[in-house]
Amino acid sequence: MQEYVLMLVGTALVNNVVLVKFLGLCPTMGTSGKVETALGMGMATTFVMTLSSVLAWAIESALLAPFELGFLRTLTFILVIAAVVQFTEMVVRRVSQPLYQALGIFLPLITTNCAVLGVALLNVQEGHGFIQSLLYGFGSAFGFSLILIVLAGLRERVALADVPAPFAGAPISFVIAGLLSLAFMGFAGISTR
Amino acid sequence: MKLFRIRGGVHVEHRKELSSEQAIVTLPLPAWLYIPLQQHIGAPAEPVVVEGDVVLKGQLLAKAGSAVSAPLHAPTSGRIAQIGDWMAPHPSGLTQRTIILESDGRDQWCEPLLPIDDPFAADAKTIAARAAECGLVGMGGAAFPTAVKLDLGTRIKLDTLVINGAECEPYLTCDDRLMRERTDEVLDGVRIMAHALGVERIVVAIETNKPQALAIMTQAVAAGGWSKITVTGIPARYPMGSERHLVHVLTGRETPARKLTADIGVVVHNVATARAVHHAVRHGRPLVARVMTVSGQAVRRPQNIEVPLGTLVAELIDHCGGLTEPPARLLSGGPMMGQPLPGRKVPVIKGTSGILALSAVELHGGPVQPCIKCGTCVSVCPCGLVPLEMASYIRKDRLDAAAKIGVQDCVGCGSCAYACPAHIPLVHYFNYAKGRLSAQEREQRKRDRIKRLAVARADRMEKIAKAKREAMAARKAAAKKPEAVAGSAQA
Amino acid sequence: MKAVVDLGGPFAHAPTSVRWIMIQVLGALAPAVLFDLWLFGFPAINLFLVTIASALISEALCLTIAGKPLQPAITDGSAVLTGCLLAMSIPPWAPWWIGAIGALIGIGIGKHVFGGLGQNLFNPAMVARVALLISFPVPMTLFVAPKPLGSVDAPGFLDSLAITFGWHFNLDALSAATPLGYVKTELSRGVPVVDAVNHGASALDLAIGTVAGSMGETSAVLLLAGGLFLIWRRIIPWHIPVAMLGMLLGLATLFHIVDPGRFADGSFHLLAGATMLGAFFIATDLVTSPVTRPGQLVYGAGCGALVWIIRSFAGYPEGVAFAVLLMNALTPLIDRWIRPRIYGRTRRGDPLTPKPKT
Amino acid sequence: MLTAVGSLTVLGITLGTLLGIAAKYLAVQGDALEAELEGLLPGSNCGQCGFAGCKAAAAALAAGNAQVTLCPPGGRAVAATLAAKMGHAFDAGGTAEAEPLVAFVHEGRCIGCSRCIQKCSSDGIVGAPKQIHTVLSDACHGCGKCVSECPTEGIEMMPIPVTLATWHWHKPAPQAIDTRAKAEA
Repeated sequence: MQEYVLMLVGTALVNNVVLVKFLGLCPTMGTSGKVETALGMGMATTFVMTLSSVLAWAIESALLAPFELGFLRTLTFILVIAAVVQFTEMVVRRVSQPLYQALGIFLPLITTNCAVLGVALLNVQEGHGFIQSLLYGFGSAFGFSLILIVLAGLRERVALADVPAPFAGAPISFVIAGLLSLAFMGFAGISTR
Repeated sequence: MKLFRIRGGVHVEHRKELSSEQAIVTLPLPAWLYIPLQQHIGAPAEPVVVEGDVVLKGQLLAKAGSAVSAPLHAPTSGRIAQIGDWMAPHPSGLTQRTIILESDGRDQWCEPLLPIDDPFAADAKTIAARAAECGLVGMGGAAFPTAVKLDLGTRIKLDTLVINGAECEPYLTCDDRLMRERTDEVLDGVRIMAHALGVERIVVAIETNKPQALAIMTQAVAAGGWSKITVTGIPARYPMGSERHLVHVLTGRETPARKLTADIGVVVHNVATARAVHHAVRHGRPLVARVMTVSGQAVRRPQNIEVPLGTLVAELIDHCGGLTEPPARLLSGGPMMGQPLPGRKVPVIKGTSGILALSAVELHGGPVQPCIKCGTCVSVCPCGLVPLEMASYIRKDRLDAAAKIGVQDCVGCGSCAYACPAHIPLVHYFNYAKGRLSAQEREQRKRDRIKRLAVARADRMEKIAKAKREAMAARKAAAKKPEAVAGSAQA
Repeated sequence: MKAVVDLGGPFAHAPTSVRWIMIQVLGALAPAVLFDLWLFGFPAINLFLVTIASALISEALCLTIAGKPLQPAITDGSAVLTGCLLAMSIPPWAPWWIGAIGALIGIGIGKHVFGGLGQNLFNPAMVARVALLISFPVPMTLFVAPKPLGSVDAPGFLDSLAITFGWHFNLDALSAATPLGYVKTELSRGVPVVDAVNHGASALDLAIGTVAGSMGETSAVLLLAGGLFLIWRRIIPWHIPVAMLGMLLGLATLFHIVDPGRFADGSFHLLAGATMLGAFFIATDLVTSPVTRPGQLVYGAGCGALVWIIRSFAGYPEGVAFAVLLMNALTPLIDRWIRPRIYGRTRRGDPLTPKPKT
Repeated sequence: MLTAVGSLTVLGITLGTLLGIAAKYLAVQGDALEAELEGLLPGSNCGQCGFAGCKAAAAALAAGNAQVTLCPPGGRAVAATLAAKMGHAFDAGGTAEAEPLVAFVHEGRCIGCSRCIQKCSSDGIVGAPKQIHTVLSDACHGCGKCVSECPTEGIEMMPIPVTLATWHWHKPAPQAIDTRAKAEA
């Protein structure tokens, strides 16, 4: 049990998927303008990432490994992720129209979110079992959402400041993301084994 | 008596010593009086006199404009010089329809209304009617027509009447002097109002920084043997005088947002209002004069003066020995919630509780600096709001976001701006936001009204066009039929 | 809307101003700073002056680039305070360019990029310290044992110039480990923490400050005194330091009982390292800490927990800087979700329903 | 090679069918956006946006070939609500806050021809033939059609006067210095 907790904390905080592995940066920057949007995007991505890493494990162990179809790995994973994202888009469109409106293009773009595919492939690379890949998927998704929401809070506050013209808009967001990853360096070195 | 604590609030230097020991004096009759038609909350009064009329003191000049309004009476005898526009005692510097009365110096009372000899036998309706007839309004500064408040007893079950002797605004000492010098009139008015409202408990709340007033009132109540009245000292902490917070301190009940204190069974009246009720009921005298404090370092001799309504501020200041220096700020009311005046040639009205001429030293002003988010304004806000966040939204023109976090619930007491180390004019931001939001609401209501009109007109035009087409068709049909008819007629 | 009067709102004001607040905070820092300058001798004084000077220079630079007037901003003491806090969190005998670059990063990227005083999201001094720690690990971890002025092996003024401004002067011979650093390295060599703590500096030395470390990591007692002065003057809320120290003490003692060999005890954590400086002067930076009292309690507890986690598990010995930056990142969310209840409304915001009169 | 192609097609088919089923259950009715947008517009069909009435304007907005600032009488408030509904970023700075204007009849020049009454889309003008006409400022939203119609140019667009009731404080200047106000005589 202690090993699972360490895995969760490790993936969420220590080697955070956004700030340490630098995966999934474009949706992070894209949807962290407002906290509500970030919350919606975080939940959607968590759902997709967890489900995809579990399905990826299933396909890997049921289909790819026995028939040595390793070279198909990326293709099948993307197929699965795209299906899951399509399903999520339908759910979000049905559940909350304003969130669907707010996320706009970034909802289907979860398919291209390199963190989702990256986590699935990392699971296979590190030979995680079912529970481990579930936890690994959920942990990194939780880390992704955490950073998304924290960054959204920071950007909403900086939107109220008189940022000098050359820094207004995207540049200041990147400065904030940079300082945030600077702060996350504090967790470097925590052994997650 | 058990007192409760309110959230936040600031300790302001009350600086009442400038005028608290000055007995109330009466102002010598000014030559000209300027009586604005809008001296209260509600519709403005409508004049019943015309230019050239000669009126006696206390005669009706303008009747109430609507149910929530108050009539105006002549503060002195004289001739109506003109009903024109005069600058209002308001920071906008706009003019206002005003009755200009030239006094004849005789100050002769007209025939007073029939005094109600035993008010405790009379029912609430007659007392409320008398208050309405005499043009009584809340003298604490809100100037809400008193008759409407006295009528509440008939519609809602009330159990407590609170007499607001807190006077938490710095400099102002008129309520204090009234309680010390006109104690009987005040207490009589209190008992009449309590009878009209049908309440069993009456609480007179006086801040502990007015010990003499507290002592005199307690002693007078004990002498009178009225068990239902309790006089209590409350901590001297701004904004203790705010209606909802005073009720919370005395009864522990919290007034729901957008509701009156009457909805939780408590009515609050000012000390001066009580005295005005006494004069109206016992002597049939309308509200024609009131006591106000003229103070501030820029005034040579600060005083408490009984002033006929409509007197110009310049006359008041001259009576107090003129100005020692050009004032940094000229205010109507206290320094915390008072309104800056556009000049000295503006009249005092029913709601003016004081005229302050403050020197720059007293303002503790300073350059406005960026907000350092120290959170002092959050801890002092008695309404539990987050002033710095509201102000930063307003600064970026996001009034909807400011409204969402409660800018409409701000009572404008000024504690946050008082305590802000960066001297940010927070209350000014909130007043702008509230004004802008109500203007947007007005525009939206107007757009909806115009949408209804446009839709109605389109339907009407549609109906007319259809009717014309049918008539055209009928006429064409008729044109064809006549040959047949003619044919059949010939056959 | 035209108004004859320029400004509405209250016309009385409490006798405070931003500059007066900054001056009082500097005053509270003064005893600790003077003691440390005496403790580490001339090189520390040079570095301190260089850091403060470059803080002011970079403030002036940023203001002129932004086209803002120099006057009210430069003298409101915020740049001096940032420079002072930065100087207290870098090794006392570090070369001058560490102080200069740190001040430039702190004032420039830490504050003026966001729009100047009051609008930065992260504590400028900590941004600078962490940036320096990660970019120049060697000079930032070279600490020396205290060499009070006038003591036999304290460097003379000329030597101190060489130390601070000279290139070739290597300090390896003199370097000593900070108490936290010592405990961590011992732990990695398998020595249980309890022995390392007892063998290292005694609790008294830790409290007084006669131990190796940056100026902020020494004189715990003087910093505590300064902090209590600020609380008494109502400049900082007591909620943040109490929550931070309480959480740190609680976690440390709890885990010390569970596994004394692995975790240091509470008093060690409180007295060693920059805990006192962090709790009273860095975490309570008005601009980057929450504005509501309950929010400040959550923020302080978060800082305390993170300090303990980083000190016990992470690679860097001192976690205060990282902990404060991480909690600064959470401050906007804390202020968003932990709000006072509006008078007359429920927590959710709709008006109260009046209690039926019994 | 065969297993690779086979497994991919099987995977594709199963996922496709699953999505087809899900699409049926989670179907959302037609685009309710247009009706909502029309609800936001003033609805006075004044035509200042260049479309034949508000319904056409809403359709154009929903289709995306119209700007949120297409409605002059609505001013910044309507533009902001439209932008919020459409999810577009809208900076209020762009459209200058148009001072709301109201038509005003100069009695001297009105000959009572009542041609302006037919033109007014919201019955904002009152008058009888050969009598002096007047504008009900509460019913006039400043579309200005009557101005061009009046033969004697007797109608002019005037700003709405500020009264004590509608006056409110201006927004304080960002660094408003709390200087000594001139309390002139």
